[in-house]
Amino acid sequence: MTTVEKKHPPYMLVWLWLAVLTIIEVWAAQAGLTRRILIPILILLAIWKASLVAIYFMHLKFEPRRFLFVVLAPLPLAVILVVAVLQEWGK
Amino acid sequence: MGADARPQLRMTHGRQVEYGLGVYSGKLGMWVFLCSEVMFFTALIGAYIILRWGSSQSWPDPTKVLNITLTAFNTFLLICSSVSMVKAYAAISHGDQRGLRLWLLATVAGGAAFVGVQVYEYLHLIHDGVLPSGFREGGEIMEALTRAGLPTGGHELFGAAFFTMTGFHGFHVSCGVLCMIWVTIKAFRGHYTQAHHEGIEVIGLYWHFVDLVWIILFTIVYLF
Amino acid sequence: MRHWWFPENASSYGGDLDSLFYLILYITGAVFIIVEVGLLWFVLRYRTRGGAAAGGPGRAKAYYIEGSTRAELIWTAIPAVLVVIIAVFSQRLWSELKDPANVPPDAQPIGVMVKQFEWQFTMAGADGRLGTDDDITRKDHLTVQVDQAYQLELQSIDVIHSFFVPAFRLKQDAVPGMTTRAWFRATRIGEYEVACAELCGLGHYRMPARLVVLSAEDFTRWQAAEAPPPAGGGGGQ
Amino acid sequence: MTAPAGAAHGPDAAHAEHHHEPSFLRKYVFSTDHKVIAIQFLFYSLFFLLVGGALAMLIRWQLGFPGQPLPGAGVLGDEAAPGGVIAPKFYLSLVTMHATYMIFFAVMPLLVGTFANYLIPLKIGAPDMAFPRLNMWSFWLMIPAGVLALAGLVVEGGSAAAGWTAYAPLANTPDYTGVTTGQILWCLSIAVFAASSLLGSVNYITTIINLRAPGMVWFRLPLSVWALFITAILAILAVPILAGAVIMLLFDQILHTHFYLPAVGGQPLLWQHLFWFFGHPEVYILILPAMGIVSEIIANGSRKPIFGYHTMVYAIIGIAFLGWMVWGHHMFQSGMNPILGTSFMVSTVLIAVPTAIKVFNWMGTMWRGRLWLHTPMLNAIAFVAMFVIGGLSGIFMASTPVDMYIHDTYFIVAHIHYVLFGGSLFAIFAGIYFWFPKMFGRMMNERLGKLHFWTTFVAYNATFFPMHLLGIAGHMRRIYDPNAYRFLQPLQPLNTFISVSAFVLFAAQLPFIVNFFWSMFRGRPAGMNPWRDNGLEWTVPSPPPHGNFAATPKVLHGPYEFSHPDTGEDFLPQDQPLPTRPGA
Repeated sequence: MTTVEKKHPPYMLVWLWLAVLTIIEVWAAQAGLTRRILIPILILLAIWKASLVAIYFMHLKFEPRRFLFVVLAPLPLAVILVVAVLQEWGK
Repeated sequence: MGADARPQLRMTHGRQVEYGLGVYSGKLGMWVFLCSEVMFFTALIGAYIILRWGSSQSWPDPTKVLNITLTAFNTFLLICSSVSMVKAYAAISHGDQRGLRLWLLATVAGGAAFVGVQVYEYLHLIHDGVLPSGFREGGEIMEALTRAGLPTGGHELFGAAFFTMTGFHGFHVSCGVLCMIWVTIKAFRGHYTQAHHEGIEVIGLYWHFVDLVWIILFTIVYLF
Repeated sequence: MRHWWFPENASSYGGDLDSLFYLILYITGAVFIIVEVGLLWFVLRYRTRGGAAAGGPGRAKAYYIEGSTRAELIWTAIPAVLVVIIAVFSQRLWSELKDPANVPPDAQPIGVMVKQFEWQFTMAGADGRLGTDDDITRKDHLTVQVDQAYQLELQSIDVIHSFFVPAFRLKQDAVPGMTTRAWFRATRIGEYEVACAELCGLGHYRMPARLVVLSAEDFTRWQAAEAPPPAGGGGGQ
Repeated sequence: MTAPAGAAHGPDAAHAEHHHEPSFLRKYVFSTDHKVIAIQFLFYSLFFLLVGGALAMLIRWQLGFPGQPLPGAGVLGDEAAPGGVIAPKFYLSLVTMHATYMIFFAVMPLLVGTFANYLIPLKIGAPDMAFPRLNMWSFWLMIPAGVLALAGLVVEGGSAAAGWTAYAPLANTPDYTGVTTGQILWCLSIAVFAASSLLGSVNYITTIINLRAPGMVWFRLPLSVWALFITAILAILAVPILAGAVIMLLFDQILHTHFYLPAVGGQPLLWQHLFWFFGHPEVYILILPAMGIVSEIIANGSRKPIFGYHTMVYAIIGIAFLGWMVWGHHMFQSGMNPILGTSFMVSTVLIAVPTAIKVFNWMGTMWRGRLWLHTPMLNAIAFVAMFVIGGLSGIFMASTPVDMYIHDTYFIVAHIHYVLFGGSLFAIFAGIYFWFPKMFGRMMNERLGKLHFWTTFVAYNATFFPMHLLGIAGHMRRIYDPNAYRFLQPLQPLNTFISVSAFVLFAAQLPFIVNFFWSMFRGRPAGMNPWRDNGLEWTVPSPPPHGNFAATPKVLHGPYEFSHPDTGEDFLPQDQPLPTRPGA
């Protein structure tokens, strides 16, 4: 498969970002913030790190846009399942 | 897991970029498999979220029960292993066989170390009395929680959910390490060249996915 | 034939449920007839004798049509309208049956404790409240007053059972770890059978209970006779 | 997307010199040829269809003649059938394993194993699946899954006895059913089955997306390939949820975790939600391929283009998409939040619309056609006729209050069997009669085929239509002896009639079995295109050689150009050009 020379994102920079974000997460978890602030922060940090890995390390940045449809297909289903079942008792 | 080497399939491979989503079969197949893995972990993590926040059951505070600093280091270890995987892929795409082998060895080492730390953490927890069926009476954890006056209610489910999710993630990492060893052996035999190295990218996708799941697991299970 | 169709209705909302059933029966029955008769007519009208040789060169060909959006719009709109009608009528009855706000205010509570293969009913005594001394507890036997609303509070000790009274068109699962509620108002005096509808183990097929509906006087006479002695005695067995 | 310059469109030179003859083992047992794997799936699932059917006969004997000894039942041993009379626990195992074998080991492997494996590469013009070795593994994982499922019948304590839905506290606490190893074996077999199903679906999706022949753009794909593609996506996203839920059920039994045990905070409803979140896409996995097969065969039998090809594709996608938002209609009376009940009722009722579109489009296809009533066509028409009854009876359950009465009664059992037997199985029979000549190179006997069809059709309706009446009379599901309830005693004649018709139905399968094995060796040799169809699989010899196409076919038009005004024949294979109109 004669692929054109693949552009490589700055892996080391992404690695640094991931390390920093992990340290912030652990610090925030133990800094005794109230749960109402802590949980959104941690979720945001987790999503940020996860998308960093997905976009740069898994090369989603270089894939055709249509391919994202395949990648993101399961997410809405996961949300539907968890939200619907939480309705059950989450009153 | 590399692309199939049968001659006529390679002929059709050349043509397929034109029709599909512009992604060769090996990568597309791996991404479809990763979608099913996302749904598998949805079932496990979804059940954890529902059991923890769905019912009125109180939940022991994970930061007190689990060793955060050790797992933070473990998360960092897995991120490094993910980076070394990507470096391996970058190396072979530039044709650097030696770089590929070194980075692959680093990835295997990182993955194996992660599983090792995970096993150590399990043994430590079980010794302290955190079991899939709940906290053992008189175990180290129960004493610590009662001494600190923290609620020990709802501990029956904590062990079950914790061990199931992290256990299956560990199982996926171990499978990844075994496949990585096989890929490394093939790399040492010069199987991958600058023109044909789909196998590295496909195993890399799996490895980054396992790292991605751990990032979510680490946050939800250990830090909340 | 009486037994091979609905058991005679004996509850207040049973009639509404039956009429909703008949509404759906007529709608689906019409569609059923259209499709089956249409299929039969097409088969008889358009079949060819020659079988394998039917399609040879020069023979008459079928009508070459890729489709017609007009026809498709028709048989999209009509089913859509029909199902919306069914949904609206169903929702009206569903909220009447299940919405906690629509439970009749005069409903008296009945505690139902289900365990593998028997029902235990705790009927509120004369004071109409559970947990008081005059409660009457019976195994596999429930006595209620006609035209009086009752709210069942279903609990299960072991597995999931389902409280099913065909004559009242009433069914509600009893889930261990939860209290599920359902209300009914008997409208016909008589004796009815309670069944378990959710698979609950080996004895699932043999856990009937008797539900007796008495007139007002008989009920008060029964209640007085059955009430436990007021000095805090245990419930008569 | 411009074609890369280097790709050779001419005959695949590399393919020609691929001539070394693989050993018997490589060619037939551990073969990576999608056609051989499809035929392995065919024999595997027909075996389980027979076993499932036999269990159904035992169930019907107990319901038709409660408590009477079954002649020859002594072989079942004293624990299962003391003195030939089926014991209550064995009855529950029969009910559970009948459903498990039929759904997971008969209908699904037939539709998603046999037909997907056989048809996809041939119909899209590919030499084989994208990952042939993975494809081989998807069959060979089914062997341990099948063995684990069958082992339950012989293991001490009997096989799983909590229904194929294995509701939570009953299934994960051994002392409630008295079954220990049986339920564990059931969970393991479902987990291994899930792995095999995932490997298959990954293969189908990648092959359909990437290995289509030049010219086979998305809207020239035959409807059967469309249906199998959407089914593979449903399987990829739904089966892992079942795997996760079953693993938690397994841990509840062996590691004493408490996921579904309410005593310590576990949630029985969690199992129902997870199971039915998988369960409803699962029933669409069981019906969509059948719809695809029927679309092919009705178009072929009517010698007429399918009515509204694009609408049919959008209807399949619509059904699959809505299929994810309806699972709660299995739980209306289960203590689920009534507000959720309303939303699930609305989404369930909406699914009737795309289904109605498909049924009327099939009728539109037959309208003004020149019907060639060969056996596959008869079975396909029976599919439409019976599936309509199943679909319409589904609307009774979608209406939440009516479901309050008919939930867990024989009305539901009637609905299941009208969509699964009347639907999927008639489509499977149609598919086997239709593609048997391509698989084995010989035609199945038409007279035996028609005999099998008419006897099955009559016996099938005699068996399952009265179940609607049982359901309306309040007859509950899964009960060992209906006479324990006084209000069910008058229904016994109906039950006996159903049982006798069921025995006739089982016997009616004999002509098919004889026809199937006899024609394999002694049937009339079938040429390349016995049904005069347009699909690419009919442009290669039957059975097709390894690698399918000598030269990669070039697809020039859609698959349903029947009775085109300007062609001599009334069919036009996809690789032959459309005649240009003289004056156009």
